[in-house]
Amino acid sequence: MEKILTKKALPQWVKTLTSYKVYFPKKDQENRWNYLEVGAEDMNLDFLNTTLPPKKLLFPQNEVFLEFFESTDGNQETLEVKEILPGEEPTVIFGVRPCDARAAWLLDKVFSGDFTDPYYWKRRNQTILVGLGCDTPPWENCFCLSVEGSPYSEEGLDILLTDLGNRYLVKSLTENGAKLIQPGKALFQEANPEDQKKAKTIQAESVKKIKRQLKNARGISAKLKGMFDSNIWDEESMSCIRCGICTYLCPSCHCFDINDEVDSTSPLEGKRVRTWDTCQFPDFTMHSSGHNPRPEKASRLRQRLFHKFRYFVENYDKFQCVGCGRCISLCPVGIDIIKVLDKVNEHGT
Amino acid sequence: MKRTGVFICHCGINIAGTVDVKKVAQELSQHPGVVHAEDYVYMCSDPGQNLIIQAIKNKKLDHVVVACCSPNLHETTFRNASTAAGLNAFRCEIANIREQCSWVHKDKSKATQKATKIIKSTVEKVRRNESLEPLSVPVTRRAMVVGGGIAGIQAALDLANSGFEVILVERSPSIGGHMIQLSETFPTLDCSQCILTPKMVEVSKHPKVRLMTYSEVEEVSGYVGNFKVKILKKPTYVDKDKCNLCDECSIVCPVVVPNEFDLGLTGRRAIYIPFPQAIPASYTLDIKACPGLLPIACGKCADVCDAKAIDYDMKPQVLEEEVGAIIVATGYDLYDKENMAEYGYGKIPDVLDGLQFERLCSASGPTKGQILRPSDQKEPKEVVFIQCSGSRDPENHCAYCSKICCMYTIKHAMLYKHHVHDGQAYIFYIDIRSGGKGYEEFVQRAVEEDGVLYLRGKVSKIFEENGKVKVWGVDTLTGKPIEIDADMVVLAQAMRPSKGAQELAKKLKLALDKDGFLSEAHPKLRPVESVTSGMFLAGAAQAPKDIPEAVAQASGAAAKAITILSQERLFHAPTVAKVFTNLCTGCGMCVQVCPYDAITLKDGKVEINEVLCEGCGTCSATCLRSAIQVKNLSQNQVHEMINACLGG
Amino acid sequence: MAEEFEPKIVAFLCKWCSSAGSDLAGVSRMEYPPNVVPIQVMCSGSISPLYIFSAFNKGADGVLVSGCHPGDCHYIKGNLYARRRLNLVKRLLEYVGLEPQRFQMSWVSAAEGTKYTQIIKDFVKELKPLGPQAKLRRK
Amino acid sequence: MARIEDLKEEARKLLREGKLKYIIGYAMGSNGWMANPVFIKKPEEVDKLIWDPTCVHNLTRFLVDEKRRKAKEKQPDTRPVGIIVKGCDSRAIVVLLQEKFINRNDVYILGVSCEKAGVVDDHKLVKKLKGKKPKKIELGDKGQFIISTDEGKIEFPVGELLAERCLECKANFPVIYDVLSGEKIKKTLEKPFGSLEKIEALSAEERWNFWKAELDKCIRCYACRSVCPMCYCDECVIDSINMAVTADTSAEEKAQKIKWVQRSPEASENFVYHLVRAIHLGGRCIDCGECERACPLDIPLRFLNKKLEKEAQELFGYEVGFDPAQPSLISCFKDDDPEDFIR
Repeated sequence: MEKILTKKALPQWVKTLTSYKVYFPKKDQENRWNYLEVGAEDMNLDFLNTTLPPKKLLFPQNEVFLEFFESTDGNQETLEVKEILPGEEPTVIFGVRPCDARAAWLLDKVFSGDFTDPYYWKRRNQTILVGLGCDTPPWENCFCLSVEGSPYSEEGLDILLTDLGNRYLVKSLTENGAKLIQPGKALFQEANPEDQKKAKTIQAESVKKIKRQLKNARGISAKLKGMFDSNIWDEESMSCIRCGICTYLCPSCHCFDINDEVDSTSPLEGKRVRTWDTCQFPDFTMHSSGHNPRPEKASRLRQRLFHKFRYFVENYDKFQCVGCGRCISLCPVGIDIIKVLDKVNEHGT
Repeated sequence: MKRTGVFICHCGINIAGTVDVKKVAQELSQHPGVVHAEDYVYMCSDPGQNLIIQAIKNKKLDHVVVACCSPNLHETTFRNASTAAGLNAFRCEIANIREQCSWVHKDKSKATQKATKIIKSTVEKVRRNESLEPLSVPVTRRAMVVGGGIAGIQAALDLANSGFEVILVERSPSIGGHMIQLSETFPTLDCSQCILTPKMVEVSKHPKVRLMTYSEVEEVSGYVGNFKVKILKKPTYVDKDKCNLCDECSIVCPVVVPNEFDLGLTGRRAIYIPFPQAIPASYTLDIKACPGLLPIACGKCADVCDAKAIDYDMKPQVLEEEVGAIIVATGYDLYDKENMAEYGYGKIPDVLDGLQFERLCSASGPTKGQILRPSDQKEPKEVVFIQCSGSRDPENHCAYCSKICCMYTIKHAMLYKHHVHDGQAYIFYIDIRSGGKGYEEFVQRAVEEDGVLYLRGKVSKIFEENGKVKVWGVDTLTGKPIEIDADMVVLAQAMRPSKGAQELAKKLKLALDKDGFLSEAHPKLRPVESVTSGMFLAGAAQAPKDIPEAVAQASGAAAKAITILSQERLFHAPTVAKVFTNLCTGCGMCVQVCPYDAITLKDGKVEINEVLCEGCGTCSATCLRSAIQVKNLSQNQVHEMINACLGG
Repeated sequence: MAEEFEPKIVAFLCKWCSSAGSDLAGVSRMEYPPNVVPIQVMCSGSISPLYIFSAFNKGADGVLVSGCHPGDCHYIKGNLYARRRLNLVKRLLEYVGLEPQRFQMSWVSAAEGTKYTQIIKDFVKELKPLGPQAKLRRK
Repeated sequence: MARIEDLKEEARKLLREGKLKYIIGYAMGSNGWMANPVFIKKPEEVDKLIWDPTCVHNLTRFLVDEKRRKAKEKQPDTRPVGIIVKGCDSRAIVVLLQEKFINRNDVYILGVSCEKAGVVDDHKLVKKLKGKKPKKIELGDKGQFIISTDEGKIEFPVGELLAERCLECKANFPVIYDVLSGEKIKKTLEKPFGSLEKIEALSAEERWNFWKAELDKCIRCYACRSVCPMCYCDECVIDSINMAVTADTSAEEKAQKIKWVQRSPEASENFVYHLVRAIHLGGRCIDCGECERACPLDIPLRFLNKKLEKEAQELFGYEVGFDPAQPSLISCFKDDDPEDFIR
């Protein structure tokens, strides 16, 4: 079902969502956007895209699994362990870009399957994603089309908004979406055919505005097969500084590390915490023996691309890349995943 | 899991009075890794130590913490106990809950809490200690004594007589120091030269002693038991073996300069023998005074020397020696009269300082023992002695008491009366400090038998007026102003560290106190050790002293040196720095900060010389990557101690 | 009325001067507040900035570093390196907004039991009004 | 402003003669206007080299990689590496020499002088262009930046677009080099640390709130230390998990490693990380501003490092990165170092 909501009415709608924690993109003084809980004045969606994807709300950078305390009586030591699960906290995120929602949809696959991750799903199930289609690409490096996404893709979203100037075309995609509209339904009108037609044209136009393109994405995973030992990894990674930007800011990267963060060794007290980790850090695959199967940054860049364009495709028949372009725009030394993959296209067989 | 044992001492009520030792023991027994915790009234007692030994054996303890007094007191005791039970000494640590807890707090519950934290943090430290064995190094079994005064001579003799080789370094041409300048000594009034010269001869003839006069220490490196010293031997230009003391050279020498030995009361030639009994008995050519070494410049002395002892081509030599211990006995100098504005800046000829007056009294002195005033060689009838001249005067001069002035001034007054029976001696004093065997009696004797007149007060002004030295002062007892037309004034000048002592201290890395005297390691318990191990102090170099004290300290220093020299090998604390080579990037910052040059850079990584390292840890705080740390006080250990201190 | 706030203080004392000085305070039976837990190190020169950050991170309300007076350092000059290093640490901590009173450094000789006592008294007095240090403490 | 053409000929010659292993320089990035690091191995590639106000990177960072690479090689190629450095970058080389991390003959320094200008600050640029996309930035001869966009050329006075650190630059031409392009124009700074004033003026509480807000943003991607040429440690002290282990690292050595900081990006941990980094850069940071530029969340890290640079200068008269022979800030002292803060 498609409805119309005037931009003026948006804050009023949000006010009806009393039982939810509501996030909107907010701009800081350096023009960077970030999803925050905001006041009515900031409840608008005229934004580009956030530096940190909404991933941070579904798969937070640190997640406490459990807490432990040791108590000792003479030689008798007992270790108490308390599991911590995310609390009940229905959440709505407004202004999720389709690519980022698509990434969430990919994460769903990662955190389910043989093993279902209770921490992720607890959050995922109570979070509603209200998407905003991209009439113009938020970054100059957007390339969602090349990786089977689009400025108006719907995967992972509960609601998709299309900006019609002073109004939004509101398309509810899931039950959750419908549920969200309920409390403020008075504010919505039925969408008429002109509105839908206008939306169609806007969406068609937007596709043309995307400048960057990755050629032959599907072909790449086959080509990568033969390129494990290629020297292009050395060349392309020469300028890599082994920081975590490309992966930490990636909406679909999901590698993590689990540490016991000990607050006191005696009596033993601390938490077991999951934190983001990245294949770009030198210690990512460090063995306790000191051996590191990915000793230098070439192998780390290779791993990043292999994971996104080969292993993930083999496992899920999807790219683990949604073409948001963050890793290109934010890399301090301008490493460009599209350029690297073009090279793969050239060299690969 | 480590098996740590904790032993809490009551120290009678010293600890138990403010710390609930039972509760502490209870708490500690709950502490992870602690398998035994008990308290006892006196842990340092034999039964106490046995408790520890038994517990180590029965409970198979691998680490021990004794909570008691300061580690400075009983660390050794308890480490020995641990070793007796088969535990490495470094697996025992002391938690100081007396000096730093029970003695400084009143609130029992809070003191108990704090004691618990101190002990817990010590437990966390000790359980991370590694077993270490002391490092040992061979000892060079010879000593160097710097300074050839009475203290240096005594120390050298004691060492030599104990069978150790000694190098005695004296910067002036003869040994003897200031004592050889004195006429008589208090309180016995026996002749200074008569008692000193035999010792000078003994030391010079001693087979184990190598006398190096007219020499100075250039450089000292190395460490206790293994010092390397460079000694500069200045040329005397006279071959002392050839010289037959005929004195012809000095007779023909055209240059006359003030005679140091007589403190300028007489002159000497450029080529001279400091005094008749000088040792070595030989002439020295004072190059600063000599018109020039080339025969064309002068050369008279060489011409008249039948013994052909004079050698203008003699060059300075630098000798390198290895010694195991060093005794510093560089003595004192008197505070210059020139500093005494109120006493005429030392410009008035008949205002003398103590040492000059000694020379006047001395039979070998300029006046052959008669007391005559320098200005007109007349016998002074009224002599004023002024004590504390430059001493005990923080505003203008030296803050400290020079200690010996009271006594020698009395002696001077007495000697004066013995020479000039109808003369009058006045002594201005602040108060009389006559602590010492027979000293007080000596003072009484001066007053009763020799009618020395004591005036309590300070002299405000001294000036010359028609052939007299006018002395203005106040008698602070009567409050009356005093005016004396004296014939001579003798100033008991303050004692200062001898000139050049400071430079020497730098070369030896010795610390100086605020007055420039050499610092002892501990004012009470280690009065003859210096702060640098293997170096000892004797005589007035450390503080003003009279002869018996200087001699006593010299013997003490010798004995201390012998404790090192008598060893085959020396043992060095093994808690030294260690390098984590794989983290070291070879930036060399640690090399720069190490006070002992114990770290060296070798192909991109640093190395420790464990014998030179004193374990101060400055390197580890400097290293940006924690690649260098001190054994048994690693950053990890401190980290855990911090944790324990703040826990609860 | 709630119990008065008692600041937790970690004091790094060099073995040769300051720890000895604090021993002297004990021997002379001087009294000072029990808020300070001493950690004896060999030399103030061995105090890494990490120790200070870590102490605050672990919940110290105040940190004291005490060493020998310049010229008295048992290791000749360790305290002079400390003086420079810790000056920077102090400035940095103040710059990020930690109250200046929370990090202190002192010279206490083996003979200055009285001075040590006074320093602890003052330190505790100055910290009480500030309340607990929550800025760098790990919750 | 230096002209890259001056250097290209030299570069070609050196590569042709095989005198250099490769040259680290700047080339046009794939986004079409901003310079990026490039590694030139063949003489024919030299034409890629550019030099314009977007050459912000401090390339000396890559000397660290080079050293690591060399360490791994069986028969290391010991030829020097050519590197293009601005004034600030050259001071980084001085510090690396001072800390014996590299030898002078490991590098062939192609210096470029910023003369009266410097590099642009991309944030300032974005604000100025209000949505217009830059295509190219040049330095005009009237001390202005000329920015070409689709909508034509726009000019701004240099001062309005210069990176903050360039406004407080202490060396606008290389202090050490083998060849130099551009003039050595000394410029005087009346306020070398002016940018700090607005923070220093704040009360302790306000300063705390400022830094709290900034460091709360930190996601510990470590771009700041990764991009920093001074953060060349094989392992950072705050990473206790990846002890630079070797086959012969004993368990005890591994155990010696401490978790000074937990991995969770909580305020307290972020503070300790950034404090440790700041203090470790004291007397070493040469204010190339890379940490701040690289930070994806715009934490003003420069203000931390600049502060210590200021203290080093005002307290100890210590100037960073001009004399390879001087001892490091914390491995020396003066007898009269201030001690007013000591009781």
